Amino acid sequence: MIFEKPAPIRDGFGNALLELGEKDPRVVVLTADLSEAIRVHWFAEKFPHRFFQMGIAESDMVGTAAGLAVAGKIPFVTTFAAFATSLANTPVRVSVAYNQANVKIATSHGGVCVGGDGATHQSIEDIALMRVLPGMTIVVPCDANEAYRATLAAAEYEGPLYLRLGRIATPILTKAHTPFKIGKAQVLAQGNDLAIIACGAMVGFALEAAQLLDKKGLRVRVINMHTVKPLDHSAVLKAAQECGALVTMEEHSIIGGLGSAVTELVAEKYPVPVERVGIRDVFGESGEPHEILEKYGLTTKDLVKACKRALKRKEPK
Amino acid sequence: MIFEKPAPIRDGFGNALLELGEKDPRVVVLTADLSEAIRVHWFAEKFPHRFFQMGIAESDMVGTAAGLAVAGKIPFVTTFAAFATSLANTPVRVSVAYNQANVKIATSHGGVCVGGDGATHQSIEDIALMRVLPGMTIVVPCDANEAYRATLAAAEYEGPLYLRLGRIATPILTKAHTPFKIGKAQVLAQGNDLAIIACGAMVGFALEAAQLLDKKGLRVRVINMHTVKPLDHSAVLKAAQECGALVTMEEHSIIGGLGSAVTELVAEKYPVPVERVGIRDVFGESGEPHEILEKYGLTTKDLVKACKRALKRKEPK
Amino acid sequence: MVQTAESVKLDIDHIKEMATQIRRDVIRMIAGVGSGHPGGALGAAEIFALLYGGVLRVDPRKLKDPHRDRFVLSNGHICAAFYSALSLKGFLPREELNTFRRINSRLQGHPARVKLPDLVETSSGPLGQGFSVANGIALALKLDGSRGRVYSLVGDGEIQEGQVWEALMTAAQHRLGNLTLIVSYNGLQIDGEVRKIKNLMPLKAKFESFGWECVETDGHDVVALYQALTEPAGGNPMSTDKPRAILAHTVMGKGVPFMENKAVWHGTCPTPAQAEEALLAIGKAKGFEDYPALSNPDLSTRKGGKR
Amino acid sequence: MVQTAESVKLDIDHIKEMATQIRRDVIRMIAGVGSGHPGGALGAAEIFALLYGGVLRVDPRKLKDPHRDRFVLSNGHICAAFYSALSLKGFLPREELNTFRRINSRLQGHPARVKLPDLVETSSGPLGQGFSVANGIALALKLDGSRGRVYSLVGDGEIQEGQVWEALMTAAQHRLGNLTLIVSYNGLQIDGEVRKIKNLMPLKAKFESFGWECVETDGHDVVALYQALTEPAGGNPMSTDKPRAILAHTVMGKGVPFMENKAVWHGTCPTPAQAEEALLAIGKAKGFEDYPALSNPDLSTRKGGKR
Ligand SMILES: Cc1ncc(C[n+]2csc(CCOP(=O)(O)OP(=O)(O)O)c2C)c(N)n1
Ligand SMILES: Cc1ncc(C[n+]2csc(CCOP(=O)(O)OP(=O)(O)O)c2C)c(N)n1
Ligand SMILES: [Mg+2]
Ligand SMILES: [Mg+2]
Repeated sequence: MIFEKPAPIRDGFGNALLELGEKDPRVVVLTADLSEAIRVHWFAEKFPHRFFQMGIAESDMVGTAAGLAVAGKIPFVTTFAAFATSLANTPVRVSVAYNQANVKIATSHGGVCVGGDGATHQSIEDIALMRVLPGMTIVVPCDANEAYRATLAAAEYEGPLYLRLGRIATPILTKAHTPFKIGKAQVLAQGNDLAIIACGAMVGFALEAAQLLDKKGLRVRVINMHTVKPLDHSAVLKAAQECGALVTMEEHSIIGGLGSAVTELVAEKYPVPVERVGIRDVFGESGEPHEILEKYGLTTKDLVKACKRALKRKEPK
Repeated sequence: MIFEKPAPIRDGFGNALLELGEKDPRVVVLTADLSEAIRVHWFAEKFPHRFFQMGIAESDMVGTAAGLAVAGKIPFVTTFAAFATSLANTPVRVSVAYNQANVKIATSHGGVCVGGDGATHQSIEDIALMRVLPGMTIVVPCDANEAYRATLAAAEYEGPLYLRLGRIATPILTKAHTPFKIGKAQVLAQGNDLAIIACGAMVGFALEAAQLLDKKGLRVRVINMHTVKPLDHSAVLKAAQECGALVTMEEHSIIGGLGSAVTELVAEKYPVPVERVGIRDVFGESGEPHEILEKYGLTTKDLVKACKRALKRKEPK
Repeated sequence: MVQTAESVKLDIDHIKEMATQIRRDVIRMIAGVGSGHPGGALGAAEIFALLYGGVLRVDPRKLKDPHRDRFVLSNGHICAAFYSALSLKGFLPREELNTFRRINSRLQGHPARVKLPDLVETSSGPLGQGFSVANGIALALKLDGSRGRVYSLVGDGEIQEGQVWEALMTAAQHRLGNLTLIVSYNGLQIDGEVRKIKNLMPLKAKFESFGWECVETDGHDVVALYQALTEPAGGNPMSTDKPRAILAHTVMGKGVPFMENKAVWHGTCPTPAQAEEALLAIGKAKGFEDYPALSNPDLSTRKGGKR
Repeated sequence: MVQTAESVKLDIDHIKEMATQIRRDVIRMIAGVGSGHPGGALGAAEIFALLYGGVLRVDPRKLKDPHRDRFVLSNGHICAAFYSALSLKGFLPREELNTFRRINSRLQGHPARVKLPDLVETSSGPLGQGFSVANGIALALKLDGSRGRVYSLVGDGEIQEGQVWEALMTAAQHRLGNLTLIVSYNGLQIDGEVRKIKNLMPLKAKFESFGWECVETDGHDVVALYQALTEPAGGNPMSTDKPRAILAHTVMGKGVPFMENKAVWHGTCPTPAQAEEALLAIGKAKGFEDYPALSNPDLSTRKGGKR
């Protein structure tokens, strides 16, 4: 499956599930009355007896998935980010993470691009909620191709994994053959003046910002940090050492997510200035995705500004 | 109410509630079948019709509290940290935080000093889970006296507030008249060689570590960061500037809590080396509190080691 | 006893027309912005018309009256109907309906208390949350000796959430006789039929086994629904310590034939042509008027479809 | 039909003695470490004796047999009885009971799957979690055509958790006829009587309205309990697509007169003197022996009391 035109990240997921369904009879899929929104309706149609409709009961769904995993299945539980990570937080913590159960939690509606549904449906906390759980792997693909490959990798990986899938159509940044390895970041643009570390739908903005800054003679490294946990320490520390300042960007609160992970690491290993671009600790609201991104400071322009702040703060070499 | 001998932090809370019950008829208390463990049985006895036993249904309890707040009451909802912040995460997010409802969430069993009950009952994530919620204030008193004053302050403060109360008896470090202001850290020991920023039951260890290091001629500042959110930026930045390196300590995961908040801040304002002492991203286990603290690296000795690492990493002035 | 307009002391026609206007508003709001949840909202038009047209003792000029009734919408996704009812009874300017689901609006896609503090008692959207809050309000009213009553609306799919069962137990245990829970019992949810997804039947038996007084009624028959909302079941005096549930049988998409009983219309926005057709089917409401169109119609860019 | 030992094909005496030994173990484990939850564990002694003494088709040497039965303890706090039963049937060394709730032990204060992967199907402790996992296992067994059956135990207080009601609906909807849920129905929880805290009655009516087959039985009468666990209700063939609930009426603290029916013993550790008295009241178990005492008794430092 290869995407060439902008496509919803979740479409990559839905297609990968179809392939997994063929390949591995252990793969089962659960959803909580949101099969189409998270693109598991294709799997449901093709593999009806390995698809479990759980109704609007996310906690029970996650617990049930843990049971399926304990008994040898590879369950993908699917719903919106807020409902899996917040509403079902305890089942994820106890029955999945603490059990080290082989459950894949795949969600849409992480971030603010949810649009009109507003704050309650915009999870700006999901990465933080999952990151604090011991043993939880967190993958945030940046386009539909990466989502496709990440889903296949998730099924192969043994253990609890959180897969955050964007809702809206985003440009295709990775090729179908770009190597995807959980925990191994990709450098999408080279440069030593500054490094942007981004994940998910924000990676596209990072590339745009790097191009804009390139015109001003600045070489900005762009790192696609598709795995937020375990964080690719060497990619971050190399960037800190070689570039001297970092900017993070994520469709998530600046608290607890990728930005936080990066500041934790550099503070303990190699302190450099870090600017975090993300939702600045406020709830979102209804609106068109682009309007929300603009209002809440998640545009290429905001990123460029943050880059300039970071550059100013760099120690003279 | 004044504590002079070591006392469970939660006792300060239970006593303050009694005073609040007299003083303010709007104060109501809810619990989920754990009234004695969180010390609300005294309030229940004295003010039975302002006490609501909600049974083992924490999500509903938090939602009910939000309703009481919406209708003008000042509800304290009480249970173990894991059940309030993880199991009831969505009601806290939606009905309390997003509503800006005047609910106080008070918990025991945050951290690993829970003892024999083991990992599921040891919340090492609660501060992280609450910190990512916009508008949530987080207070972690260091002794029974501070818990007493913090509880009174919480009732006066208008808005969502999380109060984390230790389970075991801890030494008394603050006097009954020590000023307590939400958001304003206290410097308990002066020094410019290094600063330890700690909260809750770890503050005592910080003072011990400072005394040990003092014997080696090192002057270590000890900051009691009783309010983790909003973080006292000026206290942290002043320490970073004047001491050049920081060590944080908390009975919580090193991810997402106080340590994380400090690294976020210094990375954005004044990068210095930071060592984080806390649970290193693993689940806890059963045992005596002191055995667990030892096994998981939360002793004065561990803190001293971290201080030495931080000192080594300081830039020569 | 024959149910007549007189016996329920209500201007039946007014309520019916109000429901019609709510349906018009719902279609125009959702088609106007290009997204939203028409199905459940259309199905709850009579419920909202009755609540704001006669049942709730609330006055837009006395929003702080301690004895006022309270309404908690737990199934927040159907808020188009809620906002419409508020605007029809003077709680919101009619034009404001144009801002529904748009940036900077008070009319969020799911009701937000911080945006409309005196009208939205609690934010909802994540299903299963609002009902617990309604219990809390009812508890507070009892403590304060308020004469106010709390009404809360939930969807049937929503009842699959465990927190709803916790709240059912709470209301019974704390004898919240001042609480009425209305279930919009349309048998559908996003992925299809409730009974095929997670069956709730026999729902009345469930409620009764949870200690509730429970009546079943047609959710579009305003006389029957009004009686259920205001009168005791079986001629007994209104119970003072049992909470009361009304299973209101509704039809998803009611009033728009091509939407009726189709789960796909839970959250699909009609195209402009479909919206036209829907308004035609709904008809005009006597005594009410459409809210004025958006001065800058370019703001409406979307074409309809699913989220 | 008169219930006799023969009619249930079980060594009744053996089961009774095993229950006695479980009670002895529970008291010694908890008093030994100085904390734990004796009340519910004592009350479930017959349940565990029957499960591991005759009902569960499990073999310590064949823990990977796909057709084995599975047991999920949802009310994890009563795990002292669970560990005891495992040790009495060769799944755990007897001496290991000495490590209960201590640092570095596999016998965590609440069961931990990572510590005992083939014996603890899922970690429990936070109430309401395990039952959903049991459903998931039952679903997987059905998919795989396993002959294994899943048994899960919950407390009555635990049933106040909403997730339990979600799981009840799931089991009915997915026709988990291979699942048996046992409720330790002792009427007590930490803060007192279930019915005063959050009443569950009529519990059988509730279960039946949720589509379950439900039998009520004395949880200490091993013959009756065995029949409930293994035989159809009312002479009908064991239903193949309805999940089955057993409301086992138990007595908190059963077997220790000063603990019986007292909520305070839910989570209070007996003092050494009380432990002595308790063991005396329980008596010796024929055919079983106490697990050997700790070689270094200093490890046991606490004096009992509440957590
Ligand atoms: C906790 C939670 N899970 C899932 C959703 C997504 N969702 C919104 S409405 C809905 C279906 C609700 O069904 P019902 O209550 O019957 O409402 P109706 O479709 O009849 O309007 C779902 C699953 C949600 N809003 N909250
Ligand atoms: C979610 C959750 N809330 C609260 C607790 C604390 N707790 C442990 S056991 C218990 C009472 C359980 O009552 P019941 O299930 O009847 O067990 P019994 O006391 O009869 O053994 C409570 C409240 C918990 N373990 N999990
Ligand atoms: Mg419905
Ligand atoms: Mg009980």
